[in-house]
Amino acid sequence: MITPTHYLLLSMALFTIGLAGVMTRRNIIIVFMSIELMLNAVNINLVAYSAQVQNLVGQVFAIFVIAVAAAEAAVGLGILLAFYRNKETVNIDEINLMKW
Amino acid sequence: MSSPTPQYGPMFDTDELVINMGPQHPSTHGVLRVVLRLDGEKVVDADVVIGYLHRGVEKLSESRSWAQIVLLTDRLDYVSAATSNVGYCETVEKLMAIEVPRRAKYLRVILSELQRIASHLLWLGTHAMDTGAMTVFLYAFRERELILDLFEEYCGARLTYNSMRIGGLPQDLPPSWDRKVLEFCRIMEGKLEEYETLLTGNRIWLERTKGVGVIDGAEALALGLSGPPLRGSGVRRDVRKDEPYAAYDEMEFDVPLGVAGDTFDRYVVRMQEFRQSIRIIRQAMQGIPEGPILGKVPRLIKPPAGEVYHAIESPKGELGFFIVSDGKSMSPYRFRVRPPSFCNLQALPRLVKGHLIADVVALIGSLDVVLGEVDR
Amino acid sequence: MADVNVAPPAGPPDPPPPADLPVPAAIAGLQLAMPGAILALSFFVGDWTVVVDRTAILDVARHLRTASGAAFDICSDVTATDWPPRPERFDVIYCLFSTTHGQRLRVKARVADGDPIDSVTSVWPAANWLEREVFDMFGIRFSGHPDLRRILMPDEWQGHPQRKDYPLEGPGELLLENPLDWLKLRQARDEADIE
Amino acid sequence: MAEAIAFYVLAACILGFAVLVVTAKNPVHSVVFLVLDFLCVAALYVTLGAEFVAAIQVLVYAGGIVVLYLFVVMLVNVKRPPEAFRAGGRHAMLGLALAGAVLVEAAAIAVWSRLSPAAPASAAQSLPVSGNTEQVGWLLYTSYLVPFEVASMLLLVAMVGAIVLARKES
Amino acid sequence: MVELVLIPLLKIIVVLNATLLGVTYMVLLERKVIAWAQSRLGPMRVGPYGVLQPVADAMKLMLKEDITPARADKWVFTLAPILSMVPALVVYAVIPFGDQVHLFGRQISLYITDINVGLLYVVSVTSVGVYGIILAGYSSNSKWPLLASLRASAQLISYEIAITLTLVSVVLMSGTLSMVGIVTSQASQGVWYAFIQPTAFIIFFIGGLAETNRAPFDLPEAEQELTGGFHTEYSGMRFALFFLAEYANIIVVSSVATTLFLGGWLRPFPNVEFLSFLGVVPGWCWFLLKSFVFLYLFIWVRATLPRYRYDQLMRLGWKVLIPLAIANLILTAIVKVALA
Repeated sequence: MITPTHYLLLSMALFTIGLAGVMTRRNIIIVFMSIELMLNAVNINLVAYSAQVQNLVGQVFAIFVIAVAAAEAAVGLGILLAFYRNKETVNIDEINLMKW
Repeated sequence: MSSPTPQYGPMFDTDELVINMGPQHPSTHGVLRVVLRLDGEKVVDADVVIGYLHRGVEKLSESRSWAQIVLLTDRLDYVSAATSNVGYCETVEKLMAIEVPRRAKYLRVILSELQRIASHLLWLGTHAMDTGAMTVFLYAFRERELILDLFEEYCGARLTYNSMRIGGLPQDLPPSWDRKVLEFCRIMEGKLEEYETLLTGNRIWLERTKGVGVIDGAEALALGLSGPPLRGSGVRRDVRKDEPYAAYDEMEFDVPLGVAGDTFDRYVVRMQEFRQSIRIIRQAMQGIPEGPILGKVPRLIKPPAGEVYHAIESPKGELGFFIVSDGKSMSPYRFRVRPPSFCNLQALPRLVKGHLIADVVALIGSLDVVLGEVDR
Repeated sequence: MADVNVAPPAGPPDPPPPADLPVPAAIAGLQLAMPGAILALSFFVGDWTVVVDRTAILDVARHLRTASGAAFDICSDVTATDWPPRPERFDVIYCLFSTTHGQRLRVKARVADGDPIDSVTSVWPAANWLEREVFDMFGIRFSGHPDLRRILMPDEWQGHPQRKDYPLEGPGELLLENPLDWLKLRQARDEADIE
Repeated sequence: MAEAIAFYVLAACILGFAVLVVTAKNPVHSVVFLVLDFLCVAALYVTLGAEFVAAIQVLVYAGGIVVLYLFVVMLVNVKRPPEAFRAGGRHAMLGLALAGAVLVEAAAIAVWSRLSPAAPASAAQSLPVSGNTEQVGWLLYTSYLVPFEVASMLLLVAMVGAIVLARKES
Repeated sequence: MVELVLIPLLKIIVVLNATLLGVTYMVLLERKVIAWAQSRLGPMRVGPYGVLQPVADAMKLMLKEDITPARADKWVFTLAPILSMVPALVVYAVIPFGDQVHLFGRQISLYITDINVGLLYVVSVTSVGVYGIILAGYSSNSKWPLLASLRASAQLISYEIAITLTLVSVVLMSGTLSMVGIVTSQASQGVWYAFIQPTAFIIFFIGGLAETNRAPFDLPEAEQELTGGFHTEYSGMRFALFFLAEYANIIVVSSVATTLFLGGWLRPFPNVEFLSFLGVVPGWCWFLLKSFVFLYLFIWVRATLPRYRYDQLMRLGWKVLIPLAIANLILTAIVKVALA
């Protein structure tokens, strides 16, 4: 029998992997992707509990999360492109100035 | 000497991409290579690299006898060998002051105009194919086949005819050939309607050709364009009218002109030239005189020392021959071809600038270059 | 070929025009405008040729392009001929056509090997590739040409194929002076290829 | 039984692909794994009966957002060799330690919640429509209309912002 | 067990095989129809009238050397055709080829499954197909395919918007996302949606041409411009996968258009009594016939029209089709509310 705890553990593991990616990778695009993984971990939780408690609000929230993720990806990648044009790097360690 | 290879930037710099169109590319009509600098899909700069088909015809002709050179001219513009033959033979005749019989002149007009239709059909087919209309390609080749059959019946060859001789023609018309030619003219007129139905009014075709590669008359003249590309820009220049050769002074025909100087106008000019060619063929067929087909030509062709330049209107433009004879040897001292495709191609970098890749293809098509002639 | 036995000609005949033939207005205008530049005048089978001084070619070109009596707006061809025995071994030939007057004219300039000649691309942009071809084939340098590099031959090519001393078969190991040796060598090479 | 098999297989895939996303040397490979990961997550949603979210996950996430990532990776990737996974660095150790700590903490919470299960949440909301899509739609356009409109505004702003940022200054 | 596993499995096998066979014969059909349009004969050598040509083609593609270009990203290079092929096949899961039939004493429905987000499923699955194209262009390590794949992805994403908007107006009419539900609602409303949503129908068809990279929108594969498109560097079986995926997508678009706009398996005028003799022909035949009309249209258009240019294609998509689709959607909604 699969309980919500299973889903919780899965989501947790996914979240941790994403977090590890954010912390260890220096390529900002991969960092962004790791953040997407973490958002997905949250979504799994929301949907799993929504199914458990028979309340669809969790799914509605998951949709909002996806919308926010889309916005985040668009703006984040836009910033990245603008940055790359000026500095020719995607290394997060070199992105250390508030302006250039 | 500056290096021809442009500086290759990083593959995906945020601004420019250098890309080689050709020499192996389906739309470069042979082995043309265009080095394009792209900003996205837009052409920032273009460099045309030619010479892949250079066979040294000019050099080779300096060690061939005068009569042998006719078949070298076949291989210049190999889709319109007959006009090249006419150009060369007339140049030598001018040099030697040989009088060509009127019947031969008329026959030359007929063959030249048939050849013009064949060449324009090839242009139409490949040009349409380059813009994605592949049915027109096959239709055009279907009609070209009829012309090739006519030529085959006349001289036995379908592509490299060797169909002229210094002083006239190798043979008279085969029996009932004239009827077949007139029949072809009748068929061709109907087929022209068919092509125009598929292209001229087609919205996509208009969008692809109108306003693409615009060049005004003055600039076209300065860049050395000739033939339909020049007339498409509205310049009234046709060697057949300006410096009549063969029997063109006895023919009545119009010189179709464009207005805007864009790809569409060049297309329209050539489409009109089909009709004018048919008109000329009909007139020539009607007025063809009886008589010999070969003038008084010495056994040994050995022109006097001197230089001569003679131009004719090939389907591609002004095809000129500049020949120097030293009067002593059996072959020309210097044999120079003024290839219309070469000079027209020169305008390509100017035309493509600021357009998209797809237009590059359309523009190569609209200039109608044959690499055999460009590279010689 | 017969060429080998006959002494190479020292230059084109350039027959002068018959005295009773009126000189076309374009040439007369040129004679009037810059009398020093014209070295000779020639008429042959209906073609007029002006031989001009190498150094004056750009001025002549500009005059011919702009003067109202000339207005040669089409530069049909730029080519050259090679006359090795002559000190100024090359003729650079410009074939011009005027759409307003409907007449042709050839302009010729004599150039010695190694001497540059002014490019006429500023007058007729059409001369760009044509001059490149002349450079490629004869090695005549055009000063002021925007982009003078080989056009038909590969960029790393040695020699200039249209020169008379360039062998027809290409840059073999031996020149044409020893055709027999050259033939033997070629045969050996072919046999090596077959093996 | 079938549910358990599906869960374990999908969970394994999700975690496996996630690890690959994070560890792949080439960012393009990362993107590919990310797509596969999201597809598995979508499949997981289907097993949970959330078909609409699953479809949105595939359509928006896999079909939209990740394409954007792929574009950007291709735009900026080629010039420099892909950066390697630097596990040995001080940074990385710190990061892994932090991730481990979060994992332990979350696991503790999970175990605790397992031991003392929360009271069953409010009973199923009664909605006037049936079917997952209809119900989600109903909620979105009634109770959550304002957040929905705010989200759409956010997307619009993000779109304009992205265009302004990515446009070449000429 | 039979109901749960065996029958769906059998259905999947039948549908997949029929699809792949259909795809190969679609290629032959295309070659034949275009040949006739161009006063040629088309393939005539393999079998009578060339009917075995697809078999020969398949043999050839399978036996050909499968080249991976030097310095290509091998892993992605192999994955790309698969990513292109799989979505094209997976879509068939929800396409209703017909209603129920009696077979071996069982009531069997002529679709693999009917999920209540069927249309959304189609849209989302096909949106994944773009990866195959982008990754193929990227991994070939060649400039022309890269250019083509960028073109292709921009094109697919742009036209997806217009298509999806037309689908929404159909959903407004039917009130359901289920493919079977859409067909039955056309039956109950007694009209094909092509007649009450003509704008959506036309936009869908044009968008479908663009989505499947067909003429006049075949820019990603314009060999005259891009030497072959994103699959330039592919050969052998991997090329065949791209090829199959393209034609499978054409069949998908035709099937979806049939389902959405031409009443799926319904006979013409489903509620006109005196035409009930048309019911003799089974529903799946009607479905195939209608899809065939679409396939023929696809080929016909290709034989007739020149190709759009990239900027014109984008302009058509963004400035004509999308506004039109939005206007149609709003109009549909207003009319629907007004009538309700």
